[in-house]
Amino acid sequence: APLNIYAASSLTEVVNDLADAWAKAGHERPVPVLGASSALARQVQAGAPANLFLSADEQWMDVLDRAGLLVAGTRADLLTNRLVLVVPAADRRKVVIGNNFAFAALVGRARWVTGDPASVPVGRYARAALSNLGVWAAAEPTLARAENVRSALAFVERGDAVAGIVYATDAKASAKVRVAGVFPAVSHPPIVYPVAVVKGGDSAEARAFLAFLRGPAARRLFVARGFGMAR
Amino acid sequence: MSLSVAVEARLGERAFALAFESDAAVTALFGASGCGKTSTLDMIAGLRRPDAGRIVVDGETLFDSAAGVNLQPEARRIGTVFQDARLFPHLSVRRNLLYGARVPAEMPALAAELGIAGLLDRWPRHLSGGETRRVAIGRALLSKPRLLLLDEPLAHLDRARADGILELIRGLAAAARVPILYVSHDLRELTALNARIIDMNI
Amino acid sequence: MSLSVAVEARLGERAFALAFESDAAVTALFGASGCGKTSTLDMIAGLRRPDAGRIVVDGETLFDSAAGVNLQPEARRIGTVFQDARLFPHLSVRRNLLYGARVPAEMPALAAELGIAGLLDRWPRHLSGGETRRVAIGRALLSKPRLLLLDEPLAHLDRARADGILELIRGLAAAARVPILYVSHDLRELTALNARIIDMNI
Amino acid sequence: MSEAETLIILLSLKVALVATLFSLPLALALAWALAKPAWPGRALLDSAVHLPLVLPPVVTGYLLLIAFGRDGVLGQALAALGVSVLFSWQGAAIAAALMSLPLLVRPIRQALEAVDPRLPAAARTLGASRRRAFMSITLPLAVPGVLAGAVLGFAKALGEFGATITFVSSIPGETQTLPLAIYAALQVPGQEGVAARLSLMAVALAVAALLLSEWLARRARRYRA
Amino acid sequence: MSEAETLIILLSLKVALVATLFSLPLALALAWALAKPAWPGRALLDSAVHLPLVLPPVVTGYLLLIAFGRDGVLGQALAALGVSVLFSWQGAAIAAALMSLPLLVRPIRQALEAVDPRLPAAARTLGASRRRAFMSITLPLAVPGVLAGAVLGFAKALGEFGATITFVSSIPGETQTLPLAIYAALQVPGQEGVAARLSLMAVALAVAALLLSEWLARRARRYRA
Ligand SMILES: Nc1ncnc2c1ncn2[C@@H]1O[C@H](COP(=O)(O)OP(=O)(O)OP(=O)(O)O)[C@@H](O)[C@H]1O
Ligand SMILES: Nc1ncnc2c1ncn2[C@@H]1O[C@H](COP(=O)(O)OP(=O)(O)OP(=O)(O)O)[C@@H](O)[C@H]1O
Ligand code: MOO
Ligand SMILES: [Mg+2]
Ligand SMILES: [Mg+2]
Repeated sequence: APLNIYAASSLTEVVNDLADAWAKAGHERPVPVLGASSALARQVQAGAPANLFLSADEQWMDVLDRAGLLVAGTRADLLTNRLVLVVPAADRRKVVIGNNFAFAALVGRARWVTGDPASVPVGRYARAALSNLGVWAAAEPTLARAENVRSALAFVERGDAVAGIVYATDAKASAKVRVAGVFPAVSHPPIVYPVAVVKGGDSAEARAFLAFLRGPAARRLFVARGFGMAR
Repeated sequence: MSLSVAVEARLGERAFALAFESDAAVTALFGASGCGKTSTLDMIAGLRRPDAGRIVVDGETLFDSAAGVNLQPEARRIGTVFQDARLFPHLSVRRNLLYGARVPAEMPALAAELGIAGLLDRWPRHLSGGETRRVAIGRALLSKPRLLLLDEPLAHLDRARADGILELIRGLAAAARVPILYVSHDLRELTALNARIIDMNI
Repeated sequence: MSLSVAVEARLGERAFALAFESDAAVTALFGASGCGKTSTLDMIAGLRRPDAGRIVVDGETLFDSAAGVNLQPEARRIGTVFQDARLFPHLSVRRNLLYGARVPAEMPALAAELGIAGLLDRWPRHLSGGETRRVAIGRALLSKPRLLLLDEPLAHLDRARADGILELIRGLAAAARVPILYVSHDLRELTALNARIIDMNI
Repeated sequence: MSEAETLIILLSLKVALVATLFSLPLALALAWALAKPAWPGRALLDSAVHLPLVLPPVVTGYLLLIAFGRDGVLGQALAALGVSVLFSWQGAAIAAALMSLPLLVRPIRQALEAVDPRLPAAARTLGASRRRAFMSITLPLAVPGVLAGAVLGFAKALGEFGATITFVSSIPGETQTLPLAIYAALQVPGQEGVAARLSLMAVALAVAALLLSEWLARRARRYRA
Repeated sequence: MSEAETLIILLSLKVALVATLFSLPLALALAWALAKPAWPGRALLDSAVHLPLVLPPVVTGYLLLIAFGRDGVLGQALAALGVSVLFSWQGAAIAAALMSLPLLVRPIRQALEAVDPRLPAAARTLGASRRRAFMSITLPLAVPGVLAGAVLGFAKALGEFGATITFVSSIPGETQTLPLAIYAALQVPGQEGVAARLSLMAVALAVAALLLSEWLARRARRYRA
């Protein structure tokens, strides 16, 4: 049977790239199973036929780890990402992001958007960054909280939100938004995507694919989509 | 009053045609079960469209296939007591009676005359067969039609009640309060009403 | 046949009580509109539960409030021709007739006798008032009940038809094929049937 | 119940009530049009009404965003009036109303079709216009079906999630209704208790609406007792 | 239409049809129980039937995951039989069936309640048992309502997203129905065209189902023509 790769929705394109490359290398094409990290983790807990789990945040990987559902020694931080401020493509403004930068002035009385800080990873990072930079209190009242980062992106693409905080990879994927500024890496906890082999889905093929993910061929694909490699 | 009817229609497989004129106070359609009496009343009331023909009441053309005239039922002012009563189930007897009433104040007296004054707050569902029919008669009369169609109005009524209502109908006709087109199987009723009889048996 | 009825019930605001016994071929309930005739038939058929009393047909107790007996309608084998016919609207005339038929092969002959042989493929909706009633009579007879309840079965029938069906009923009763409880306002019918009359007028 | 929870519940109630009140007359008009004997375009309208049921809610939300967004036709029309429904509770009500529309229309249409046409016909011989016959005879006889539709629609409006969050996002105090709050809680490990608590509140609201509609339907059917 | 798209459509059809076929008898039984005059517990059952409508779909999906999961009661019972519905198209059908249940039950119940009780009563005087009277009189007269419910339920089953993706995840070829594929396409910027294409296919399926049900309903009502 083909490998089932349970991966966070925000990895949709790159996981498909990886599956194609793996198939081209003579293997059976893995099946990408995409969804919210929370849903995927719960499904793994319920016995989902996952071989690998690629999470968009660490806390759901921790949950599986604690439940003893990961194959010991296979968990690793795979990818990193950056947090960027995007505006509609037509908006030519540049923003220098730093302490006490004029975020509220940029938004004005309109809305800006990111993932729900209470539940969506990108929102959590955004809140951390704006807090550290001293502008969260001013920014919060005009925040629209999206269900996930792609939904946030859609608001900015259509100009209904004047700005958004998303991952660099999402900004890169969309032609309808422009990066107005990049958040300093030190302004928020590191954005990492952990990977692990799931107990019950362990096999030579799974291990081989895990090694492939950490090898040079995969690296090229990740970088092409805008990800950084962890460590 | 003058009533002039000439209609053609399909009733199921049958081709039906009827033509008559009358200026009697009471005109009666008489004929065997299934001969087309109810269907004729429906055409006059505007509830069934003849394939061809002409219906004129008191000089006003209600329907004329050649001239393209076809008045809406509510514009015809033709009161109908249906064979199956058709009381409004969700309205009390009182509100059924008043539904089309032109002079609501006349309702209590008529209800008394029909022996249904004690039933005003009942739902139609809880009426006996004869009570239902009396309410239907009252409802049609209160709308003050210029022509009253009665489809076997005395069915389900006991002799005393039937005679009472026959008396009422006779009164209406005699005072020329409203001309009547009457359907019945009972020649005795028709004689009592001194009706001009249209025999529909072929 | 013997029929013994003693029932008490509330009809709306009224307290209703009736007791009678009969072993006649045709027993008739006679009384003014609203006196409780239909309600009595419903209680015998098992469609309305008396508050108290006893109903015994041919020695079998159908209902006995004291003994806690209350047979289901289908266990009573009491055929009913309802005042409002109650044909099944979604079944053809044929399938209405056959619905409870014990000997389906008898249907064509009876349909011919009732003058509805030509209507077998019709929907009830497209029957005239009198046709409807004749189908209802046929349907009840074909279920071969041990007691037949007829609620104004001749209403809406023209004289010729009515006489025909009266003849049929008389035949049923005379041959003791099935005992009959008959509701009518028409003393003439009751005389023709040689009915034992229960006068419900107080 | 915490203050935040109280706010969420009041907001959910407001959104669901407004959604139902606005979709009800629209649903009545649609049900009436669909109950009429076949006319050209009826099948098309019928299909259109069912769309929000068939499409994934995100799509409906996304289409709403396109229509009511800054560049959308409806968005510009409303902007001209100085109104914006984006990111507001009114927008949440629009999403909920649209998503529940098919659930309202079907039972109402069914109830209208079940009314014996001979009754409004009788009303017309008594002088009632087509309109009065409909309002005084057909519609009242269809009330139990209208209530059945309303309660289905209200329940759906209370539970609407996908189209709402895509259209107006989740803004506490403005658009964060119960389902959105429940969803958020479920995204965080260990918050299942909060989600369960909020779910119970949603259920309580729905049960109350259900009991009310049953009571109203019983009243409306008194005449059959 | 690409081969992958054909597969998705066939899977969606299979899931929605199986869901509707299984929920229909259950919905009939529930509607029958709810249409009976008040009995203790009826309001409770009524509320329970409406739950999937009121709760956000993720909650329903999550509850299904718990019930049918490795440690769940139903999961263990099925495992004993050697069956697993988790992460399979059967599981997707279960989610779709549960989510569409309230949409089926309401119109059917309404149709059953609209049947004049004097007709089955007449059937019983002709010797029909309570059961036969129901099957031969009440139920056939309620057919248009049953069809209305079935088409609502089928449309919902075709469009079910939230509970499905939460319960059985989005596995291409196994559980990725049209709404899940549409959602996946919407997750990739610039793929709106694919999403639109798939949406049109979903709409076409629903329209076909609708036309079929209208035709069947017209047939079932021939006697009123
Ligand atoms: N839509 C229809 N389809 C088929 N047959 C019909 C239709 N409408 C009426 N008929 C038939 O036309 C005939 C006339 O019906 P109508 O109801 O006018 O009879 P009627 O003279 O009032 O009889 P009755 O005295 O029994 O009420 C009947 O045989 C009836 O079955
Ligand atoms: N559920 C009810 N609520 C109120 N009143 C009722 C109810 N059922 C019957 N009645 C009343 O009981 C009386 C008897 O009704 P029933 O139908 O038995 O009369 P009937 O003798 O058959 O009359 P008819 O010859 O007019 O058919 C009527 O006055 C009727 O209004
Ligand atoms: O179709 Mo949903 O998953 O009820 O919003
Ligand atoms: Mg007639
Ligand atoms: Mg009676």
